[in-house]
Amino acid sequence: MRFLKILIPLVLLLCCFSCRTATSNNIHYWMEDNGKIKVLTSIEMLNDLVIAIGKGHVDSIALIVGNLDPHSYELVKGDDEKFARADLVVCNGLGLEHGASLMQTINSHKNCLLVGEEIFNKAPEKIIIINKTVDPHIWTDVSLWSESIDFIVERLSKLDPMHAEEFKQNGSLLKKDLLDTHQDLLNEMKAIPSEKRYLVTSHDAFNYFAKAYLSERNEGDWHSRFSAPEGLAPDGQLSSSNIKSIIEHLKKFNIHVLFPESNVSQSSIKKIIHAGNQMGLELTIATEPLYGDAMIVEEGMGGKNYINMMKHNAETIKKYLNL
Amino acid sequence: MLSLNPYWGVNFFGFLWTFISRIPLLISGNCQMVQDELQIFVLSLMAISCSLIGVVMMLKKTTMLANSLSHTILVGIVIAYLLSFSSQGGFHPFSLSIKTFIIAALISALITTFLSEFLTKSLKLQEDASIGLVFTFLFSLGIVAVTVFSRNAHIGTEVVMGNVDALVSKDLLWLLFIAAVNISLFILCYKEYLLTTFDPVFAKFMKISTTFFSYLLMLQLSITVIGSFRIVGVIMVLSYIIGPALLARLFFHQFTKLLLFAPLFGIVISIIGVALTRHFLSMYQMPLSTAGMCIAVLAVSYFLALIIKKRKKSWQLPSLDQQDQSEKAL
Amino acid sequence: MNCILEAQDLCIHYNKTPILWDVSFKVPKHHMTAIVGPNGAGKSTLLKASLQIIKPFSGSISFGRCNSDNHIAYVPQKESIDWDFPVSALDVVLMGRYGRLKYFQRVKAADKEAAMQALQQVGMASYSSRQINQLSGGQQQRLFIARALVQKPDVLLLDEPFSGIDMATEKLLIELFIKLKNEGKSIFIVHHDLTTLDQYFDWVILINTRLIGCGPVKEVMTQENIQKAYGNNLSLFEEAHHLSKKQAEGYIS
Amino acid sequence: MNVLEFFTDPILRAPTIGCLLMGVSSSVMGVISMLRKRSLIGEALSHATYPGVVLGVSFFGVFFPSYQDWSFLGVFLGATLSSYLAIKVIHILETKYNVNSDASLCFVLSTFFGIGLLFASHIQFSLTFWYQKIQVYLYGQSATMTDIHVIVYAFLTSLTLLFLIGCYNHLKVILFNLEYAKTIGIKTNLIEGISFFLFVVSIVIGLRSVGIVLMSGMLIAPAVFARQFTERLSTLFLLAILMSLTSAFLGNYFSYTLSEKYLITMPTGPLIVIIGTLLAFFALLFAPKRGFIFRKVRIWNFKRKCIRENILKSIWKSPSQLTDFSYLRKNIGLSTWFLKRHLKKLEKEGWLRKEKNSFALTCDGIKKSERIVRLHRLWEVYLAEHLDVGVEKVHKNAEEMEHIITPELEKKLTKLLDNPTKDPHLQPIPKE
Repeated sequence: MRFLKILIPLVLLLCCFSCRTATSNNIHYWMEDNGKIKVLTSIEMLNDLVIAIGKGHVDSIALIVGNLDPHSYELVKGDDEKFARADLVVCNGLGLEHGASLMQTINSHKNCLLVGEEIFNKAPEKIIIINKTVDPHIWTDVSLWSESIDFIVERLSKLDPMHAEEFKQNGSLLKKDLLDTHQDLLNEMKAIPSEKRYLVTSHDAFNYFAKAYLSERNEGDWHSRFSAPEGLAPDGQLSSSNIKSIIEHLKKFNIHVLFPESNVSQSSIKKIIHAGNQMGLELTIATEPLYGDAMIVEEGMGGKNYINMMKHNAETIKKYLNL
Repeated sequence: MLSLNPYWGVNFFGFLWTFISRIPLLISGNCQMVQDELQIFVLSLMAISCSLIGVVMMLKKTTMLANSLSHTILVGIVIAYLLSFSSQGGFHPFSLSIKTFIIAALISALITTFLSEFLTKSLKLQEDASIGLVFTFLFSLGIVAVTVFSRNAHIGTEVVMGNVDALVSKDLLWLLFIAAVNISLFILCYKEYLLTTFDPVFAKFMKISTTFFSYLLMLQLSITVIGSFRIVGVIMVLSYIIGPALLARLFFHQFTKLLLFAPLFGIVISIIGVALTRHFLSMYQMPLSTAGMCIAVLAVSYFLALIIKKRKKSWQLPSLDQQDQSEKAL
Repeated sequence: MNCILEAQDLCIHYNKTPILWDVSFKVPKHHMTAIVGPNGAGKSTLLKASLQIIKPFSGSISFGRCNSDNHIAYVPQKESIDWDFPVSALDVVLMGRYGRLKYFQRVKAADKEAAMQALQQVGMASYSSRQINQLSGGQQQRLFIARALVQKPDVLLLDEPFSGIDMATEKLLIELFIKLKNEGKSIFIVHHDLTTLDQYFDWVILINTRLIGCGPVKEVMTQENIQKAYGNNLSLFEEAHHLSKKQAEGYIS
Repeated sequence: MNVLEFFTDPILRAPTIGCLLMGVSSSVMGVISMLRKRSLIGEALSHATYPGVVLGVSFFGVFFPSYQDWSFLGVFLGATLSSYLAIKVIHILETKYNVNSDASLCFVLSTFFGIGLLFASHIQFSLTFWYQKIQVYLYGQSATMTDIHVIVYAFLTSLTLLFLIGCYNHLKVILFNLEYAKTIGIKTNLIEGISFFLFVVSIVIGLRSVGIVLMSGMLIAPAVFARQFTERLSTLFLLAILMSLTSAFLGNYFSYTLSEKYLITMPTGPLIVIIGTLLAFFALLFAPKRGFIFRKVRIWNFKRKCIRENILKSIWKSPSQLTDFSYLRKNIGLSTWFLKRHLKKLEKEGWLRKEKNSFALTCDGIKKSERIVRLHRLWEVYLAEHLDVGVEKVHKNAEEMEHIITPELEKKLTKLLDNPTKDPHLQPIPKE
């Protein structure tokens, strides 16, 4: 008898705010069955490529949205439905999505494409390895990123042979766009005098960018062109010696600007600037953040978001490094 | 056609209704278990084994040991996970087979119990101070090992908080096994547990060795923590151990009734928790953590139970000095 | 006769179970009074109520004129203390003087002098720098009494000072109490050993949740009163009291 | 990298001083909670700060998105509020509802952390940028502390020290005997309230450098270390503060030098806790008076002394002047090798003379064994007369006590029994 006395108020409390009706959003739209191929991509940049290639025949959404950090993303309520519903799952691989639960679901999916690993199998020398761990941020080098288009086209045509020809066309068009952007970036970056072309951000996302755009033509050691305190995964434990090495790097190449990132906490950069200024090197922080792992997505841009992102990054870098 | 998850876009009552209507189908086996149902079954199985142990530990007043054990078991597992990760190398750290988890956890559980026993018995240190020292020491060793060995495989929230949304049917089997072990142990040596908890001196007199049963309890606790650490995380296991036991304690005063109703409360709370998370997801597009929601439901129901009982004292009659102590608070 | 301690239909409940039930009495000054009764009769509760540590449910109990703190000294039960606490014997006695200290104020030489004198009085002068966990039961009890004496009290309240100490210390304590009584102090002692009652005390309060008798030892400690306090013909009251406790805790619906 | 630079170098200055301040406040509060026998309350409160941290940061994220560096104030307020609430809940659970203190600690610990996780999982999606800041507080990140943190922590630690020095005496009485404190007119509620608040403050100071999970280690280790060395409350506080200062500094020092030398990142928080606990273990084992090893050594020495004295006694009692080895071997249950060693030692110390395979007492040897026998028989008389113990049972107890009785006790015994000449077995008692 007493047991019921506690259950009734509990249920009353719950139902008073539980009888609202469902609201629709794009996930609902993606869930419905409309004959199109359902593609689930891990990061927004991949989503851009798939939309650009698939155009009208493919419904594609990204799992890790907004400023979320892909390294430490874990599955959340509702993600498993997306995986169940998706006909094709496209991920970056190379250890980017290495949350334990995420990794397991990706591996166990029936039709899964790991772009980074396909590139690695085809051309291992292009992939950068930093103290025994592979750097997964391949999208910061546009030319390397464009190589992933062929794999996506091939997988999509296998799923929907009818539009295979169309996919191939869109793919080659997109590839041309990307290579043009790559060329523009190269020219812009070359415009910056070589002794100023050094980039420091909060976490190791721009190695490929430095290797592709910031290093001299045949400069062996391009590593010095880029460095960051927090290593590959942003929330790894930080120690004062990382900060010290960055400050020495800044002193050696007399760099005056540090670039924050949109999805990584700026405490380490602020500390470097704070300590650096007290040691006499005038350091400033760039007001606009760079977009390393996260990307701003405007609706209906259809594949142009990635190009805008890279262009935006290039402009910000040019603007601040040229001061 | 791909069977869409029946619980998609369902509100709280809809969830309960579909869940009840699907149970006969599930039993008769002609429909595949969906993620939400898997969560409910896994959480309730875990609630059963956790609250059974919770009742005994609460009565033996050693719940803080459960907290320290769960922390150090986490360290054992993390180090085992790391050894395999670094030795395997590459970028695909496969998840460890359950066997290595058990061995690592049992070793760390034994180390903790032995170390805190040594500290209290021979070094004459207070009980809770020694527990506190041991588990913070081992935990910080674990963190240092993690950050030194693999700079980037950060512990992440998953290891500490678990992830109830990433369950595999294999977990269900493993938890079924743990729940079976716990229930059978409690049925088999019910009177020994009752005696060693209630009056250890009398138990010694009856030739029932209290140390054996306390180590058996530790063993049970370690296995349960391993099973549920992936689901609810280390710190949440503690609330599943102590929560239902305290809730049952408010209403029931016999040991048997406690052992019966604590798991029942645990199951009810898990069902409500999962239903609520599904409700929030479909209504407000807010993907909340199911573990956190279950514990919030537990806290709310405990709070309500306290109000309903209107400050009646719980069962034990206060001995004289305890009476003075509580008078002081008047 | 001017009284030192007065209670008017004092009633103390702990969570609806009565511990003291309309107790009223008067105790004259300069007497050695024993508070006697079976276990759980509310002896210590009466003492604590008089010290205002516990708020009574109804009625009142007070020391009348000299109610300000520094005139009343309290000696708690030895068992309620963690004797492994890192202080020396002198520190414990000095605690008696902390009531008058303001914040940031250091203990003055006069206080130390008074503390040594109090230790002298209880015969513990040689143990002043000894660590309290090295003292025996009797020595710890004498230490607490020295701490009370340092407050220069007019009224002394002791909670079971004779439990768990050896014969020699008990004899010494009694001589001390009689000396203090002759100096004009009134002493209240919670006592449980009926045999030594008439030699040591001249006034007695006999209670068992209800007041059975309060007056000179000879008058109160009659066979009939003792039977009433400790005997079993209180069973009816006991039964009702027990039932009310069960009801209060919700066993019986 | 010499020691001074840790305080001047702009990179290392803030974390080192921040950790030192955390050390001071957490050790003071750790000692108080240990004397109250509630060492694990720190564990419950540090976990209870998690919801406060999450709400504090999200409050800043929603209302003051631009003031990023001041977000730690939000964390500070949130954490203080939520752990103060936790103390109140624990207190109510224990006093009003009679829940066992251990269970209430665990319950508060896990429920608060669970609710915190619930908020965090929501914040992760809505205010992702701020979510990163919360993760820092789980395991602590002292490397990114800046001077603002140090100033605020310095102010708070000075508050704690002011409180300690201010009502040191009042605190001593409250910790020793709360009821008595009430009777001598100390405002106990006020002081207890302040000490609860400062306890919460010391935890919040430590969050940034050691993190939520390891905070309780920093509270317990200094108190345990100091308790082993002193019996005075004042030196207890001083030693605890000193120890936590050293462990905080060493933690920073090694974390920096090790990461520098081996190019790995050694986190500072966990290292501080490890060093602190190792010092505490060291104190538990090797403290002069209370240390485990020294106690064992003293016990061993005492055993050896008893065996030696038994040997001398049995030689003194033996019928012939020269007692041979086999008689001793039979009389004292020791292996021949041990017996030989003891005899050689006694000989070296001049208690007995060795004459080809048999032994005789020197004159001091005789005096010493006479004294032992005297103590033995005195104790037997005392047991028989005063405690009316059966004559046959007396010997066994006297066998132990003869090694323990000190000269003053012997004087008291002789006075009490007015210098008896015969023991209960009617054997003569050797004179003074």
